[in-house]
Amino acid sequence: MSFVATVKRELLLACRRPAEIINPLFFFVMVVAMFPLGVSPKAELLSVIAPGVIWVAALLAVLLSVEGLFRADHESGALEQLLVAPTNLYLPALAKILAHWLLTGLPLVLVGPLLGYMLHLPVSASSTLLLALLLGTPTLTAIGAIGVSLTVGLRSGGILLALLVLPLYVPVLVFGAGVVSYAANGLPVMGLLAILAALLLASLTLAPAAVAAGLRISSGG
Amino acid sequence: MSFVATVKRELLLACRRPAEIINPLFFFVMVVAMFPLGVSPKAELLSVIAPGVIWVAALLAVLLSVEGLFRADHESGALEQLLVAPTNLYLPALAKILAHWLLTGLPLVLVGPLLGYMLHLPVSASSTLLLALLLGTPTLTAIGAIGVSLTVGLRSGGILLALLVLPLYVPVLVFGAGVVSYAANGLPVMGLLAILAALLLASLTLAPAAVAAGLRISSGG
Amino acid sequence: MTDIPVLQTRALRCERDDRELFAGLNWCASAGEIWQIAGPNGAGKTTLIRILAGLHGFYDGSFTWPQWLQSDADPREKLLYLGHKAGLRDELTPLENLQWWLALHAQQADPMAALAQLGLAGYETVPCASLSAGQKRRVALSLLWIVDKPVWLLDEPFTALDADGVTLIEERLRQHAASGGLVIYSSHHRFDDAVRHVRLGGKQVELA
Amino acid sequence: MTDIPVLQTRALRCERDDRELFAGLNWCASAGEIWQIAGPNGAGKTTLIRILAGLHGFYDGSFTWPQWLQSDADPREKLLYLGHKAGLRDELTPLENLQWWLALHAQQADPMAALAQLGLAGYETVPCASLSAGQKRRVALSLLWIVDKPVWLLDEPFTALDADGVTLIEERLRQHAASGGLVIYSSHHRFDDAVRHVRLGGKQVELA
Amino acid sequence: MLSAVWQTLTRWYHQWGSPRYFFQYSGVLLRWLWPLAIVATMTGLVWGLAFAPADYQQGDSYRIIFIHVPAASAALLGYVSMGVAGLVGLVWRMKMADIMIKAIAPFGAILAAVALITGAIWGKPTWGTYWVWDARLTSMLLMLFLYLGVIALINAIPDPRQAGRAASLLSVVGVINVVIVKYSVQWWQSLHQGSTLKVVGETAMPAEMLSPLLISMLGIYLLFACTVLVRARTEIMRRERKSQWLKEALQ
Ligand code: HEM
Ligand SMILES: Nc1ncnc2c1ncn2[C@@H]1O[C@H](COP(=O)(O)OP(=O)(O)OP(=O)(O)O)[C@@H](O)[C@H]1O
Ligand SMILES: Nc1ncnc2c1ncn2[C@@H]1O[C@H](COP(=O)(O)OP(=O)(O)OP(=O)(O)O)[C@@H](O)[C@H]1O
Ligand SMILES: [Mg+2]
Ligand SMILES: [Mg+2]
Repeated sequence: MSFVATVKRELLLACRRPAEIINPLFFFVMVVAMFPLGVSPKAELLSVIAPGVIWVAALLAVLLSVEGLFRADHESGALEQLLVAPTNLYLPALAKILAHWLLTGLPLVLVGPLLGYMLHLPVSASSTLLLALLLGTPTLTAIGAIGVSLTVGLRSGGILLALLVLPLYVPVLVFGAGVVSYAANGLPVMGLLAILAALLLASLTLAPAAVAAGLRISSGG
Repeated sequence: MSFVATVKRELLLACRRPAEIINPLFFFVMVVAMFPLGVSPKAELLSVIAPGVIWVAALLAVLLSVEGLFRADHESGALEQLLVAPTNLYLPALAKILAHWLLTGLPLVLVGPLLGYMLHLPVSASSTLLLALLLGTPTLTAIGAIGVSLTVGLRSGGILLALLVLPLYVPVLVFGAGVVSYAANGLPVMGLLAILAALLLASLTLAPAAVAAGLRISSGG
Repeated sequence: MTDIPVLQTRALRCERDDRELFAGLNWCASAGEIWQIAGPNGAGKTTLIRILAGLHGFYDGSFTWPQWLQSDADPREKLLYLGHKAGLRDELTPLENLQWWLALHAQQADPMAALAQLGLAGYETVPCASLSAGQKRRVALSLLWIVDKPVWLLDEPFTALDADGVTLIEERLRQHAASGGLVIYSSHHRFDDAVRHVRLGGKQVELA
Repeated sequence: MTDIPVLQTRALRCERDDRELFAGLNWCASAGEIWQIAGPNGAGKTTLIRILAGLHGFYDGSFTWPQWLQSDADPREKLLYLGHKAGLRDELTPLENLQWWLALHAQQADPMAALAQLGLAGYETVPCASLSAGQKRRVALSLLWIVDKPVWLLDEPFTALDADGVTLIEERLRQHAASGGLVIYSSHHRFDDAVRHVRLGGKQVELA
Repeated sequence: MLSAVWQTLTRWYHQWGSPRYFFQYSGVLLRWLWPLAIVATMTGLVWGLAFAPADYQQGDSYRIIFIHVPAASAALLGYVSMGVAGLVGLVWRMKMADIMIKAIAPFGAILAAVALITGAIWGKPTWGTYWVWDARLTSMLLMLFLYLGVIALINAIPDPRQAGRAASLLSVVGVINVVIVKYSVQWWQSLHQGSTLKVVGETAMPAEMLSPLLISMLGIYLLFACTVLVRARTEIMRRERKSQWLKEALQ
């Protein structure tokens, strides 16, 4: 009940301010585009670093977009209403995470292969890239949400969130970039994808509880 | 007068909340450390991408740290006092940019060679890296300050600032990373360093005026 | 109504930023009463209401809701809290905002009638961003007509309302108390002689 | 004092969020006067003062400071503005905050005496974070004793002050007007019969 | 028997969970712990650095092990204990647990940094480079970041009680993460390059080297315990400075 209502509300909100969906996507593309400029435009080199670069850019894009997950709710007082409602916070937190991923994470997943192509990633790897991003980005959103729940109401900006959350992103980065490199080199990928899926399951089940606890702590609980 | 006073004030403020100096530095190191994890720990590969990676990380670290340049002044009302003072805003703006660079940019410059070492950048290139960062990061701070002055008071978070500012950072990235690669390959670097110096001079003379205008616009002028 | 109190606090004490806001608050509130929490700015009115609502956990002493202790229920089931901030998202319409609240409270109700009663007929599907502060406040307060809860915790319910609005809300509070509810509100405005008060900000908390 | 007014507005009008705050404001203020800007919350008091201070540029009509027009000076030379927010950085001490202000205003003065006069002796070198709201306000208001400017624009100068503080400030405002200055302040508090007022928030701006 | 042990444990838990009891008895404890810690650390270090035999392969450079290993293992232990304290703080809302986290984090970060620096210094003579992206080194670096994250969070939240609770949650999440990081980094290492470098030598360590190592490890652990207790006491004094018992205790 509170789950469906929250998902619906988040989607509605996103329709009313589409910039919040599009901005992270632009940021993602922009960070990836820095690498041909900063490293080298050579195809052989780019194709080798492509998995890592795309994943690091995705990490940062998710991080900065998730920063706003509770900002407007906190400032309008809607978050307080959520906290006093006689409902377990787990479901609304899960709903917010999923809706946020749908709106900001999924677009990243979809342009991922395009960016892979631009960085000369072998075409054979692009379906793996898509799949890896599909399994990995919700994990990033979920873990990021924990960090945000702890910093809600602080005026510290994105850098504090980055310090809290980036170390927690390492496993996703390692397996996510690893599996794409495997695919690019023609190695089997199922094992690593399974690990990414396991991380996804674990984070989606545990993170909402942590987010709920974090929100209560930040409200002064 | 207002220049010296503002520099002094900013340094004092920084002494009272050292986290704002240290956090960007850690962010810088952390983003750099993501690349061996995401791309590969192999020395040969890392040494090739090192200049680009270090510069992209520096770009992002400056961006996120400069985000807070006017936040506390705006919220406390001190910014208003600055705007109504019978002083040209150019000097205080320059002072804020320089002080902010001294406090957050200079540490990046100093750990740059260390990170270069960790990414197996040839030791012969590390003095060029230091010099390039020394010339380039103040430019980044100055350009970033323009973006911040336009978004002061908006609660949009880092992502909007990134969209405004990252495209303007491209020249610094290209020349900054380029010169380090040159040095790593034993090519002459003076020409590119001169360009970086020219960018620095141009941005330091023009940016304070733009920041001053931006602050007046954001205050409702 | 039994004579078991609805709310009972024992030696409640709260400190913020190294300053004691209140201490030794032993307060007993029963069904059918209206309590005003009074005191100057910064005295801790909002903090006290947030403690009772379960939003602020840094206090000493304790409080209970004895009338329901037996049933072992979540006190939130019984509480309606309206904060300082209206809690409305500007992008959503009053109707959409209220529907989300109703879903959170697992209640079914039709907000249209209540909105009309508060003079918001015609504004139900306009984004809240284009409502005035008073109108936003009315949207939030329409919950008093919609949601069915025995205890109301209201932080500054009268701000931004005009005289009509104030009368309307006063009437509603009286009605709720008369039907056996408990109203606790913070405000400088004492609208009825029957309203009892907790005064913060002095040397000692004053109960009357 | 000549009879050229210090401040003259012509058909000043301001709109915010699609709502007209005031319109047709033709207001003439002379040296030696104290003006209160009155009106309910959200009426536009702060906005008007910010317009006069040169902080808010979105208005129609115009205003001038005729007594100085000839000299072609920056009006900011003549203005002291104290906003809603005290403008003090929490990390700095009162002294450090004031010294920065003095540098901005290119004035030399010793803030110690003024701080002492406002009851802040002993607090000069304590970070502002550990001052109470009223004490912070006093630090900001100490500028009235320190900086030498003919026109004062004060937004809600009396908030957070206790009765003593209010008397002290009232006295200082009277003194400034008596010595040929102009005081414009926004507040609900009219402390003297000689105080004239601009009332916003009605159908029409009321000048008296 | 078992229930008696359990009872003792719960009694201790409740006693040490009260700031007042903690303050009183940690003072007594420290009086013994400080000398012990200093003696053990000095013995271990002096023995190791000056008297233990030189390594037949590495010569004297190996002696840094007597700082490196104790620091590295104490940093790991510190992080785990932070996680345990976080869990206790979150689940049972125990004030002392939050205080402990605040006490552990800075010294843990310093130890992690010491392990990294001594490892780097040691790496030059043995591996020919100060730094490689080896699994163990990388995970130590990440652990330093995790420590710094906790410190940054504590610094950013003005209310100390709230900061303590937030840090509890972050440490619990962090500990879960450390386990995953460990495996992921090992896998990442084995993928990208053959283990050319080994942090742990295969050869068993002779007793003349092992005993000073164990003693200096004990010393660093004790030193860690002392700093944590001292920092916890300072924090208690800050939080409870208005309470009567503290004034009496300080008389
Ligand atoms: C920056 C570089 C280094 C880092 C971050 C590092 C980190 C670590 C860590 C985390 C431990 C585990 C401690 C424990 O489990 O209790 C450790 C133990 C150890 N390290 Fe290092 N190390 C580094 C460099 C080196 C070097 C260069 C050597 C020598 C060749 C070395 C030799 C050892 C030894 C012998 C142990 C003890 C083995 C054990 O207890 O399992 N380390 N180091
Ligand atoms: N988020 C916060 N963090 C720390 N301290 C706070 C916070 N909010 C309020 N305080 C402190 O708590 C004290 C009480 O604040 P509170 O909001 O409860 O007062 P109030 O009686 O509701 O005042 P008002 O009449 O202005 O609404 C204030 O003095 C303030 O210093
Ligand atoms: N930053 C802003 N952006 C847009 N509109 C604003 C902003 N600040 C204020 N307003 C609008 O301008 C109107 C006038 O605000 P103003 O602050 O001038 O009122 P005021 O008379 O000073 O009220 P108060 O008594 O609360 O201080 C308000 O109704 C508000 O809606
Ligand atoms: Mg309040
Ligand atoms: Mg105002």
